[in-house]
Amino acid sequence: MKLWLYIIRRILLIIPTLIGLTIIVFILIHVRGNNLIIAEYLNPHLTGAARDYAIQQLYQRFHLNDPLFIQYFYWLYQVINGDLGLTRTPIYSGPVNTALALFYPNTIMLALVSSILIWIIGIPIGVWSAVKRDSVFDQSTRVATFTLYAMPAYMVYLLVLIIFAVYLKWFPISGAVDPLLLQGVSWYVNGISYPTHIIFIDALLHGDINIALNSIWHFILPSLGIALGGVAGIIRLLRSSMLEVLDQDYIRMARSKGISESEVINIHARRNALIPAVTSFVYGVAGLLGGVVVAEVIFNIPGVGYWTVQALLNNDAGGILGSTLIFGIILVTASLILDIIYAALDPRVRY
Amino acid sequence: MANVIIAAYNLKKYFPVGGFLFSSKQTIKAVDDVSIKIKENEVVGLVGETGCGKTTLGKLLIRLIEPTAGEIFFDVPEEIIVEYEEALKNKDTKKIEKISKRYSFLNKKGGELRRMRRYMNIVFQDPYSSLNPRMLVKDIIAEPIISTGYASKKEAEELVFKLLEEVGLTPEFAFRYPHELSGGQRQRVALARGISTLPKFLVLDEPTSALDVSIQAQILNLINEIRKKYSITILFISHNISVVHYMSDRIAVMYAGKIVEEGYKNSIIFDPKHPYSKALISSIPRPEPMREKIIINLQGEIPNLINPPKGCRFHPRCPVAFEECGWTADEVFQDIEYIIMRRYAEQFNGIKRIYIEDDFTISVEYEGKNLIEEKLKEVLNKEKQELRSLISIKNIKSESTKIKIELYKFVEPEMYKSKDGINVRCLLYREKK
Amino acid sequence: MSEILTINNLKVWFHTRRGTFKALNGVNLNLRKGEVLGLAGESGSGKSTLGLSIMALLPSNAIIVRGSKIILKNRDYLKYFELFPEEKIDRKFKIKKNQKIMKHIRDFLAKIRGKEVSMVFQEPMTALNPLLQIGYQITEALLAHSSINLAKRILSRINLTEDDVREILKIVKSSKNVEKDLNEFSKLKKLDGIEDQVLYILNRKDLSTIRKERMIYSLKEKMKNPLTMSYLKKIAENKSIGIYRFLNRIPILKRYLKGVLIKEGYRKAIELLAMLNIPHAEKVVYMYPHELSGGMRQRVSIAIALANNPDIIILDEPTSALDVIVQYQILQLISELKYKLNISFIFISHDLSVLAEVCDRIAIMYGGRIVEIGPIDKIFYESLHPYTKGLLRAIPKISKDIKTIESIPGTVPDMRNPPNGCMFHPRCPYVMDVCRNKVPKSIEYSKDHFVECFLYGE
Amino acid sequence: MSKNIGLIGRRNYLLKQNPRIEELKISFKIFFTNPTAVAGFVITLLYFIDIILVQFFPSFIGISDPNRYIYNFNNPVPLPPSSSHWCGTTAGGIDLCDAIIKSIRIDLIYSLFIVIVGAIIGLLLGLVSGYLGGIFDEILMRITDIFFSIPYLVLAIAILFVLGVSLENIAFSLIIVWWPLYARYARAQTLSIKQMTFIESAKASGTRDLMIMFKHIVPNVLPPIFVQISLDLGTVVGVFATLAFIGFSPTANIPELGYLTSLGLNYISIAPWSVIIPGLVITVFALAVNLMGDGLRDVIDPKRRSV
Repeated sequence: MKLWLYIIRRILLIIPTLIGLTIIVFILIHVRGNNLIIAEYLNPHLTGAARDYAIQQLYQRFHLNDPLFIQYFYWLYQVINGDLGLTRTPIYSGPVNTALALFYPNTIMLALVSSILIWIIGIPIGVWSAVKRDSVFDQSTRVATFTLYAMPAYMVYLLVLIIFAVYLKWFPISGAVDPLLLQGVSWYVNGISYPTHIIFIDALLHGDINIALNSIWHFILPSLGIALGGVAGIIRLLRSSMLEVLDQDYIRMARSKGISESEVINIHARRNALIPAVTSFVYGVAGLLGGVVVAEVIFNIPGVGYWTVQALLNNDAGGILGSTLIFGIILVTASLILDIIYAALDPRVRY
Repeated sequence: MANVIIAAYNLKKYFPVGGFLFSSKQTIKAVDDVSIKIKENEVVGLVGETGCGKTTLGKLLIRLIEPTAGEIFFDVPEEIIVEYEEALKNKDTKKIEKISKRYSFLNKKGGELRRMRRYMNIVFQDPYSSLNPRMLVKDIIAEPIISTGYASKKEAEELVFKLLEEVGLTPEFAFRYPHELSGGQRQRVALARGISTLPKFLVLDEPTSALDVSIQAQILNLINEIRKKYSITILFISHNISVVHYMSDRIAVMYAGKIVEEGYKNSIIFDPKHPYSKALISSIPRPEPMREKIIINLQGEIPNLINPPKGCRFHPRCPVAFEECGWTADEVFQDIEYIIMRRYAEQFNGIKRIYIEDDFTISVEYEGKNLIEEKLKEVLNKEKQELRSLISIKNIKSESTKIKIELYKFVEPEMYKSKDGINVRCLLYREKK
Repeated sequence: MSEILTINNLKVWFHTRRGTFKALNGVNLNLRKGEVLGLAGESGSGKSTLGLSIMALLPSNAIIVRGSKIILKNRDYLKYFELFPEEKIDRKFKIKKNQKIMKHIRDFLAKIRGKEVSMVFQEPMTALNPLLQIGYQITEALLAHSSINLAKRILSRINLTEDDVREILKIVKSSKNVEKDLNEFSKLKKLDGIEDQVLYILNRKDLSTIRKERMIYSLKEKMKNPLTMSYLKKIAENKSIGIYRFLNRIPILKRYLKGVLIKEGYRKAIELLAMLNIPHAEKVVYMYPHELSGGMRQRVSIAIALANNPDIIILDEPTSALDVIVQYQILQLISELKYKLNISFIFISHDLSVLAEVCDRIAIMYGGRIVEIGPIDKIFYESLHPYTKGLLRAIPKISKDIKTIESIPGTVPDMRNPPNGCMFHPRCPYVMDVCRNKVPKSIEYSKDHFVECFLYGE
Repeated sequence: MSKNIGLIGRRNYLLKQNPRIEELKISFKIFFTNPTAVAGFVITLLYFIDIILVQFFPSFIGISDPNRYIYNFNNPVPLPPSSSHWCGTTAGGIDLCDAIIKSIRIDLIYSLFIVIVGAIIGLLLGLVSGYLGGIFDEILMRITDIFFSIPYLVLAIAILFVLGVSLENIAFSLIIVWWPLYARYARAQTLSIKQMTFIESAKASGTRDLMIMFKHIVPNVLPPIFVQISLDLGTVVGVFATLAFIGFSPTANIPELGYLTSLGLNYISIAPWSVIIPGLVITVFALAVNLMGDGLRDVIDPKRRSV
């Protein structure tokens, strides 16, 4: 019961953050003046009076003559109704919401798979290196995590790419799925797969195992890269919190009961050590999403990050707006989920 | 007769509790309606369990935290205090305001307050966190001297060496950092800092609790020496009653935010009046293995100070609590429900529900026409010894299909004077009318 | 009186960056059956290290020096290990090898820990795992050593027949010594474990007699599924559980197999908590430590220590973090348990007054040695060692004519660089030349009263 | 009598040793007995020597134009390391060794600038809001919350979009992204120091609020912040390079390591050295700074000092 109360409270606390998020996005778009917005909607072939008239119309449509904060509310109304404007980038031109529907599945997949990988790799290594403190395993883990931690994100991805794709040729170099396989596929139109927009799931829905496997094959390398980029921090944190936990009185108490050492670690120590790791992973997710952007650029995956960079290079306000908003929402949701996991792990929070 | 150095009246400190989204109106009543007077050259001991508000009271007295309500006079002429008390008794608000405006310690602000701080100080329990790790001992000791304007920076340096000698440390300690000192040495430094401006009033908050027995003895004797030499008035806060008894002239016992008993130390230790003090003092461990023990065992736990019990705060645990001690329907309800629904469930088959009507009435609804009323009376009478709360039942009335249980109204206890000069907050000691 | 634990010449040192910390320097001690032995001393005297050494819970940088003996019920555990001799512990000391030895000792003694010796720690706030239910933390101790008993308890309920119940009720109603008769009954009918459950119901204060009888009737339980039944039987007969060990790893099956034992553990935990006067024990087992007060948590710790009926319980400052009233309740509880259960206690405390309330004998520790040990009245009224005398004079006593307390000058020795000869000589008012060079031997001054000081003896 | 002893004692002590210098000596000793920290320190030093040389004595190390890369369109395809090109060349025939030596300067100077400015802003706001509490604190926390609700790289890209892509603007956007981190950190530190009893004793001694801030809180908050800065420098260099890596089109021609790496991206399968070597240069620097920071953390740890 108390857990539910906590979750509701936590969800309510998101609202001010979301409002702040929209304010920031709004400010960012409007700092450069109205020209960018107009440029997106204006028919470039118009000239003279017709052009002036069209601009006038746009001014009225977007209430650009009103004070900024009133514009904000009009804009917010639009956003809530799902109208995010237009985007013009080499990879996609059209309404922003369609672009989002097109791009977000890849991004979510990448973020999700890599965060799961981070925990799958991070927990055993972090716990084990604390338990076997100062052993060869621990020392080499520390060297490896230190190096990984120091590497800029793009360097990790490039190394993964060079080792696994260029030299070993286990995985493809770039893309989300092999385009040759998609030729003539009925549910894949203009770079968008239907109905869920996630190629892997759509392929399964249409019974095309080949494409599904191929898409997984394409996703392994970028996810692994992002996971490696983020796992170092988790391992370091888990190791230190595990060392701290192993020093606690309740661990000594557990040992004094005569239970086996593996039970002491698995039941008593690990869960306690995970708590600080989970709370600090909120910051980790922010870094990880940044990593997703870079990875999408390097591995040429059509996701929100790739679109963002294209928007930056092509001076496209719609792309920046849409991607900032969606990344903000992803991050806020992720921190909400992490908080709930935290509350589920720790009975003290629910109080 | 000695002058009163500090007098506090009806002090209250309510700490707000953080709540959902916007802070709720709930408060922790850490100190609730406490009055205390300390005379010049006196050592008053303040004892009580963890969380009873004794440290908060100590901090309130020297205005380290601001009280929610109440009045403090620091070092004012005797007549004013007499006058003020008179006014309090007669509820003469005009006069109270007039005196407060002129003399109240709470009205002092800014520079004036800072200058007054020279006459009072506090020494804390934990010698590890009470000294700034990045300051030299000499700067730590000199800080109050300079801040209160007691002496100039130059004079302060000289004073520091004198103070170090006073607390039994050699001059070279002046140039050490706190982390180079042992616990006992740190507490000596803290003491030197406490007396550096020759204060009139010193609060010692558990000054020896973190120390070993042999070191504790050293520090206690040092405190005694210093206070005699400089005639300092001391409020000695501790949970260790033997130490308080050794150090002080008078003792005040606190329970759940209130002073429940206060008086000359031997009267309190050897003949406590309040049932709580009796229990507390009987459970002090003593280094006399073969002594006879009279133990008063207390049930239950320290109450939650967000919603403290009504009336006397001790009544739910009190072995001698009677009708008017503060019982309310919700307390009695729990016990009646326990008796009817669990303990004697098979005897009370027809009962539909039990509920609280108002603060002093509980209703029991039943079906059919069995002799529930008589049975209930009998059972409740039988259980009175075990379940103290049942004593507050005034009468049991039958109304068609329900039984109404009425309770006595409670009386808020005040400080009553007992024969040997002890002030007790317990209804047992109020004058009979 | 029979001695249950003997410690001979125990030396425990710690390897640290700044030199060897000599925590224990030749401790000799014996503990008798059913007594409470107090262990007093200031911080750094080694009293906690002594407790941890008996439990084999020393940290990994600890070194047990060759020649140390810990004899528990006539078995010398340390003799199986190749310990380092004193002279080899120097700068070039091989810490890694010693860590391995310490780990062996720790693992080797896991089977006695919690079963024959158990321990209660000082801080009730931190000694319980904040993430696990109280019931589970007690159950865990039971599962580690007494899963046989748990299985027997379940089986006894399943095997209970109507006639048995009637007989039990007859015993309950008519017998003069219910406990003894019930024990005999359960042995006779091979219903091990039923007697505790019946006694628990009988001792409950919140039920009327009729309800108690009804509860005894409802003890009878239905047969469980065949897999669980055979698992329980195997455990109850102490046979190897073979394939079940593997089955217990499968999540769903685990709930059926081990889950049955855990559930029984909770039942037993409720009985234990009720024995320690914890109100609403059946609710408390489902609570988490932060929901309990300090005194309650300490009772839970004691319940964990008691779970497997150990011979010895080591109490490491169990009341130092508690308020006086709660402290007294805990002390009372310990005295009660001593009479009820015939367990030996080692009570470690810095506070002599606390020890005076519960102990039969007291040992005074200083500088990693026991400087004086004797019956409680001898220690308090006829103390011999200058340190004991000093300690007693330093405690403020409650009496109408207040005597000034006297402190012991100086501070506790730095155990990385302990003084030669008697550890106490730099602070001793009666210091002689011999004290500075030679370590005094233990002398039996009067019966049972030993002292290590040159002032006594020849 | 007592005064005399005091004076003599003090004079002797002041002559023999100044406690603050003693304390510093211990700090140095702790730092320099840690080999990895020293290694980190030495490598960091080497990088900074490189900056000074490129800035003031470019000809001394044989660099003709420190502000742009020199193309060699005779050989636009990257060449592997050889005696004439020690690190090989990258796209456009740029000599990698020469390019790296030039580029380190830009990365380090900008990162240092970002960290220091961000830390100053964050420290000031964090200290004040932590100490004052109340409504100011509440507002600051909500603002930082909003900043933390967007992944920092995405926020930096959005700010870059507003300002236009250039090195200065990358630095500027990173300052905007980074200060809330320091504000949070400084606030948390301030709050934990504020709870210590020595703050209460200072209040009881009549010390003014401002004095408490500067004499008690700041000296205790600064050391961990310094450690944090030194640790962050490594991260910021990486993020700065990342932004340059994705933000500039391939014709920008600026001597910067992230951009230099991006030049080799198209040749990754035939000339991996053209991306690995510039990336390693950043990695080594970040590693060195991290090792140094860890050493510094040991220095300020009171556990390492107590007797």
